[in-house]
Amino acid sequence: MSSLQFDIAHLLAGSLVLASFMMLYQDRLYALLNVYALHAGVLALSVAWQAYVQQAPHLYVTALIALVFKAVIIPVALHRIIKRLGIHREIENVIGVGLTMMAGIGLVALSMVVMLRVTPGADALAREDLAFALSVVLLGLLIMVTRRNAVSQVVGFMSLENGLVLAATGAKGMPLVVEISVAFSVLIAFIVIGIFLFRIRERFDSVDVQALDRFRGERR
Amino acid sequence: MIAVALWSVAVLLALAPAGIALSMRPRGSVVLYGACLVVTATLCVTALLHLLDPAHPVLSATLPVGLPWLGAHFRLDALSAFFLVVINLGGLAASLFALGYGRHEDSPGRVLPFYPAYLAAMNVVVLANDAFSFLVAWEFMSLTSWAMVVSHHREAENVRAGYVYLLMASFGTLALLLAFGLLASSAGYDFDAIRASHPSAALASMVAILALVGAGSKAGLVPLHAWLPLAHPAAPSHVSGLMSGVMTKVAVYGFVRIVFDLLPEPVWWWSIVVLLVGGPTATLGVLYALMQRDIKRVLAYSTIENIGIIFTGLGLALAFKAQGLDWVAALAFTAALLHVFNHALFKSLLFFGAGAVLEATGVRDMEKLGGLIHRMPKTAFAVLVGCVAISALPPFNGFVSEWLTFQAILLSPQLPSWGLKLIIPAVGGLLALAAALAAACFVKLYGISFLGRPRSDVAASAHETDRFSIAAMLALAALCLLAGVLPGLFIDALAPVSKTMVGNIMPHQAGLQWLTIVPIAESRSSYNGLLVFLFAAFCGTAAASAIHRLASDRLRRAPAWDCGYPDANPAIQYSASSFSQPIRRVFGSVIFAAREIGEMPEPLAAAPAKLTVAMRDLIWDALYAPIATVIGFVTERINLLQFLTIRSYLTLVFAALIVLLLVVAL
Amino acid sequence: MNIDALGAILLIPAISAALLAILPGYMLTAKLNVVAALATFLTSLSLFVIEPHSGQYLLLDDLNKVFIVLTTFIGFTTSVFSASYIHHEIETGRLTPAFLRFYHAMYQMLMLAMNLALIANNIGLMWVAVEVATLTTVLMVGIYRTHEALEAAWKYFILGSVGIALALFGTILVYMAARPVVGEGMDGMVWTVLVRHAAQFDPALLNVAFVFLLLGYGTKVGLAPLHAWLPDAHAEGPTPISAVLSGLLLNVALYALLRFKMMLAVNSAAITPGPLMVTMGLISVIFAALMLYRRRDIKRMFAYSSIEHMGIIVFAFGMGGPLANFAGLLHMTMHSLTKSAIFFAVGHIAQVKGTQKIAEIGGLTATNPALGWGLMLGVIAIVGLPPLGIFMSEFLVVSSTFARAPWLTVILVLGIIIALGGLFLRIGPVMFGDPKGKTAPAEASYVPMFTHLALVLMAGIYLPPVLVSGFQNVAKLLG
Amino acid sequence: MTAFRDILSQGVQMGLVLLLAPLLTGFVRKVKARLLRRRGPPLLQPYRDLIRLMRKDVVLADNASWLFRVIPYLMFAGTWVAASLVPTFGNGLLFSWTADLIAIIALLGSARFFQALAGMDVGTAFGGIGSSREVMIASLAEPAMLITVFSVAMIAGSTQLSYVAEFMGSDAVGLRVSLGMAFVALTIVALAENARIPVDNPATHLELTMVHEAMVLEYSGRHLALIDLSSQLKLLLYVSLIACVFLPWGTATADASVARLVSGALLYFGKLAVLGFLLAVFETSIAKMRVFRIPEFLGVALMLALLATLLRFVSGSL
Repeated sequence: MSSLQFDIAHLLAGSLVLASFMMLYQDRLYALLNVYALHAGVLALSVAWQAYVQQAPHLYVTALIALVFKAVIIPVALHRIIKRLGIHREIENVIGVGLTMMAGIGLVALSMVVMLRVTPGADALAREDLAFALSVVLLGLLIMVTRRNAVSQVVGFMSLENGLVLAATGAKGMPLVVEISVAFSVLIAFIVIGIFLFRIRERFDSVDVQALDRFRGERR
Repeated sequence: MIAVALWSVAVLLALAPAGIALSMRPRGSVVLYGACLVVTATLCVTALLHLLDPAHPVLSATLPVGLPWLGAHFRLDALSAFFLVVINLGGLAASLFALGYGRHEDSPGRVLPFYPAYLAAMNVVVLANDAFSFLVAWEFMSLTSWAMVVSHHREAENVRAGYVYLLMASFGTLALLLAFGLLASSAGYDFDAIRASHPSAALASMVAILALVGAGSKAGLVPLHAWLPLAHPAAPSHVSGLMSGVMTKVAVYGFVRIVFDLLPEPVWWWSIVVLLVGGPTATLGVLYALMQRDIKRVLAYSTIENIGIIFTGLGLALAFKAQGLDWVAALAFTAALLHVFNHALFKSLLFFGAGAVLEATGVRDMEKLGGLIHRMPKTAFAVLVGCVAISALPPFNGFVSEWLTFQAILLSPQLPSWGLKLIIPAVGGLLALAAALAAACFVKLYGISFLGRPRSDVAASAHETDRFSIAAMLALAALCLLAGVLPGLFIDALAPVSKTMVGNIMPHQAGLQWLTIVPIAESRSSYNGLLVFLFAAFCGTAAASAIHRLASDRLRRAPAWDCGYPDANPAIQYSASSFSQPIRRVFGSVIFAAREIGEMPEPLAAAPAKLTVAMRDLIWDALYAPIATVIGFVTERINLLQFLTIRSYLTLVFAALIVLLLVVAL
Repeated sequence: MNIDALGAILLIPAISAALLAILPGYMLTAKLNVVAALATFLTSLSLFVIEPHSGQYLLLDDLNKVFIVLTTFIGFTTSVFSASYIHHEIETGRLTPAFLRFYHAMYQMLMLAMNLALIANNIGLMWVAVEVATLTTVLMVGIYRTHEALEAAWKYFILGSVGIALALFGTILVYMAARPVVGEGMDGMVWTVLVRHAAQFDPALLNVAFVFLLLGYGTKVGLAPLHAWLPDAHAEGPTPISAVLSGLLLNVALYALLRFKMMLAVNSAAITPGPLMVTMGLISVIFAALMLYRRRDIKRMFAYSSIEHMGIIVFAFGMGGPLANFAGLLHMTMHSLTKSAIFFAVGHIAQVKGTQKIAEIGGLTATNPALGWGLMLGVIAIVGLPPLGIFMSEFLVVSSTFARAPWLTVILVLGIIIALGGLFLRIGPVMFGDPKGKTAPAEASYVPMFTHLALVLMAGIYLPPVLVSGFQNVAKLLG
Repeated sequence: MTAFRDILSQGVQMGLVLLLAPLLTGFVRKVKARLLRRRGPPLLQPYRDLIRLMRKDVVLADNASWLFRVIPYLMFAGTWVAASLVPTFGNGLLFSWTADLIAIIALLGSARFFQALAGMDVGTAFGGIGSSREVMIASLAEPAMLITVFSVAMIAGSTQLSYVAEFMGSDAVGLRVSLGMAFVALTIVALAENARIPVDNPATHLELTMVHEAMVLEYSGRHLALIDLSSQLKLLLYVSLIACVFLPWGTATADASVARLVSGALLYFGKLAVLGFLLAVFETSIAKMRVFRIPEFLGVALMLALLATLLRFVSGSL
């Protein structure tokens, strides 16, 4: 591929990482959702670009899914849930933003180190893409573990999954990408529905020990 | 011949499921124990014939079970033949005893299925010729006996005893498993291959230590004995007899098989370890026994003592063998094996007696017994024989084996090593102390529970037990006497064993005049149980007849004189605790941290004076309690992980990921 | 493609799942469920007779043959157990027929997913299958709709999804590693192709890939510290599902892990996965063993024991060598049979006593001898006492590794003995002592439980040669 | 002919110890009395006591068992056999190899075992006191005795008394520290075993410190006579044991001429007299101990014996 195509792909992947950082920075739910929509949009762009570069039309499907499902439907649905649960003015970082950012930078560095050990035999694009994808994945995990709130954890998980899709599409000629992205969308749909159905409010995971005693017959 | 043995084992195994069905039937126990009686008799005779076969053939067989590519190997040589005799003699007696005793079992369904399986397991242990079959049988033996230990599961302490027992048993098995793992690294699991291999001295030493731990924990060596006095009394009495009299011997077999047979020439310091464990075990065991009130627990602790004596003999054998003095090693080894045999006899006898008492009175606490010699004379007589025998008093068998051990100790100046020079006399002293204390212990056991006046109504209304039980006990008593007056025959029977294990034998005994036994040379020492017995019998009867004829044979009954204090109340008699009080004051204050707290009420106060004795098992406090505390603490802390939030669990995953990535990256 | 046995193994559950979803009446559905499971089992047995060719999607070799048979067999016995279990649940009204339709459909879905994961020749397909299995089990764990059931399901869902995601990333990395060698397209994911060329793959990529796969599928295996979902999922779901989870799903995840380990074993330059697996295995063993001591809920206790045994198995494979690998495979098989038998017993006990709290159950051997002694036998087997199968595998693991790595093996042995202590400490009062709780006679089907136990007992004494040869071949492949 | 002679000499020895035992006791009593400026009972008084007791009826406690009536004969038999196996005037008699020193001690142990049982049979408080203290003392005295035997046996290279005596008689011995210690230990043990002062008081009655008397409190008539006789035999046994191990001179061998045998016998009487006199002097010069001082007293013996053995190990010459 020409260097231009390479640079564009590179740019898009990088901006995805950037978007992850922005999500990491947000501590308001609505803002987080908006940034996530942006994140998904960037992903859609980069996937589409890969489809174009690799002449792999089926990737356009993936791009479409990313655009419609992740960038539009999910954020909207979550918006409603948040309104319904009335948790929109949550400030719910576990550790300070500054520390989180430092950790995020550390993770990016780590993923670079890990990936750049890979022999250049695999073409450069793959390496760069993988490096970015890995950092997106790690940042997603970081979001999950630094947020108390169920919704924001789900958002973190979805950004993680975006990283996966990035990697999958970046892997030239990888089969089953569409299937996998669909499967993942189903997974996410389940999660969202789960939140919605089971009314999993904020701090669904803050396990109350008394409740445990009563419910699980476990005593500490 | 080995086919016969294996078939009999198969029959025993087949009897186990039959036991489930039989336990539903009214007289099912009789059928089952009768069958066990027949099978064990067959096995006993088979093994005896093999042991006495002048050719001493080594038979082996392989079955297509066990480890798939290896199969189950079995081997019948002199050593296993001897232990087969011990096991099945015990099983024979126990089954005979149980013919009567088993009828009183209130939950037969918890004993009958396991009893034959237990016998089978013990037989397989001594027959097995590869590590897997050996360990399977070994642990199966523990498992089946555990099931019978918890058979009376309504008493909480029995369940606890079973718990401790199973834990310690598995610990021992795992130790043996590690030992075999070391051996297998070079030679695989087949014992023949292991014999052929030449492991390095370091590896052999490690194996020997592991074997001592593994077999010792099953045999009840201090400090791994804690389970024994809990578990043995908890089982039904005929099973207790088997566990104490026979199963501990199977443990001894395991040690002998690994250290004397599978391993190459011993390293000299192994013997030091064994002796340093064996001597104290003997003394401590009998001291514990002296402090007990529960009659079956006394017997269990005295088992520990005898195991200590046996291991001392084995340690001596190791020491002499390592120095190439195999003719002395043969002496020590024979002494140990003879004691194995003798202890199997009288310990089974005593446990049967305890069972008869338990069945007649329903109590195991000596403080509630007394005067049983009047109510159950036959049992009392048999138990008396057992007590004399286990106290190592001539002309009974216990004395012979201890005497031989002493003879071996007296030869220790031959050893070059200084450590042994200094340790062996000390160990001899410990053995002497143990022997004397054992006598004291059994004077107490017999005097308190069988002599004197009944201390409770149940004791006063006791009745003689059934004829099967009595037959079993009297037969064992007769064997004790026989082995005591004609030890030469038994020593000669052991010759092939010591020949194969330590490479030499004691001088041939049967040829000597008057059936004397001479360990080395007549100029050193000799003992003739037969003559001692005859002389004593002659002197006694002569004196009796002479006095009765020449002087007077008149006899009047009258109230006890007792220095003119006629006391109606049997409570004034000495009790078990008060009997051992002097010895407790001599030894106990150190070993049990025994403290006597006396409360004397004010003058003219109506309150009774009280004397309470507080004793602590220092070994338990030092070894077992800490482990329990640590486990409790750690589990308490680590249990918090059950209650974390999902986010914290995710954090764990995340951390694991980061760590692994770093590992790969750097 | 023409339907051979492999296809059938997938089709039967698929069709029956569809049927069960629409058919009413739990009696009928339960029977149909059993029949379908039996049919699948018989089909899988036929694999030994006529070996269908492995295609680009489906694969049959020594490794998965045994697992398929095991899975379908336990699937069958569990369906039998589940029939009587569900019957009781309906009577007590814990479940409504509406849910049952869903339940049975999901059950067959789960079977389908697991069979697919086992016979998939494509790492992508395998991943999808595992994900589906996860989703179905999540739904079944939450089926009681109680607060704690939902919470367990949710915990399982979140942790499982993260694990799945990590596994996917690992899969992608494997493809990336393969692409330069085997070229683009489907081949890059066909396992047989991969393992053939794995020698030339880029080791660095493989290493990273294995880290992700280990964590991803390790989460499903339930290795500490990734285990958190496992105990609650076992404790709160319906007991048949606990049995399937412990008996089968963990195995499936482990099977996936083994596939990738074999791939790494081929590539000499890549890190040896051994140390990582050994470490995680030992952590799991010790951790789970210690967790046993404070358990109050009987199902959760056995869930932790599953973690411990997975640790032992992973340790064995991590140590490698023909004996240890053989022992690992044997241990997987034995653990599946035993643990599912235990859960059968526990399920009935919980129904009889109306509680899962250990403190409220007592003297079982006196009140319900068959159940009590059945569970006792299961526990004896699971702690590795002879003459049952797990003793053989533990014997082989310990004795074959001790000379190589004394300290690690000593740690393992410590774990085993601690676990034994914990289990018997807890189970003693349940079995013995004065009876506690309701003493109603159990209307239970003992056949599945005692069938499993009989098999375990037989395996402890005699292993059929066909099994042995199969295991030995696989053990060689595993390196 | 020789067989007859052997049997005769053996028989003579058995009779001899039986006859001498009361005399020795009487002698010791007499000497003690004289030392206390009393006239004391005549030498033959023990014989008269025995005969009188044998003539009397036996008064048996109501709940005494058959064991209680058998025990006196058992004790007597055991002690007599033991006593007749210790060389007196001659070594290597016909049956001398029947039992070595360890076995002889064990025989005495059996006698004590039964005596302790007898103390508990009737079920009185005094009997219990006696038995429990007896076994406490024995549990210390027996090991001490055995270890003493070890040291002696290791020096003499045999536990067979005849050989020990011969070896001790030979010049190979010389003067050894370990032997001295063994001698002291053996003396202490002998005092304890024979219930002499300072461990127990043979003359006492109705005293809470008594041990031996308390056990036999319920005995009367011929039973009591046998028990007394066997304790006298025991005293004789220990004295002649000390004599044959530590003063082995002049003991004849079995096949020696009659003259040598007679001279050996005379010499033996001399030894008995000397040792008996020493015993009397010792007993008059010290006082009875409290019961719980006895362990310390016996502990000394134990330590000495062990030390002797260890010395023997460390260097063959000491």
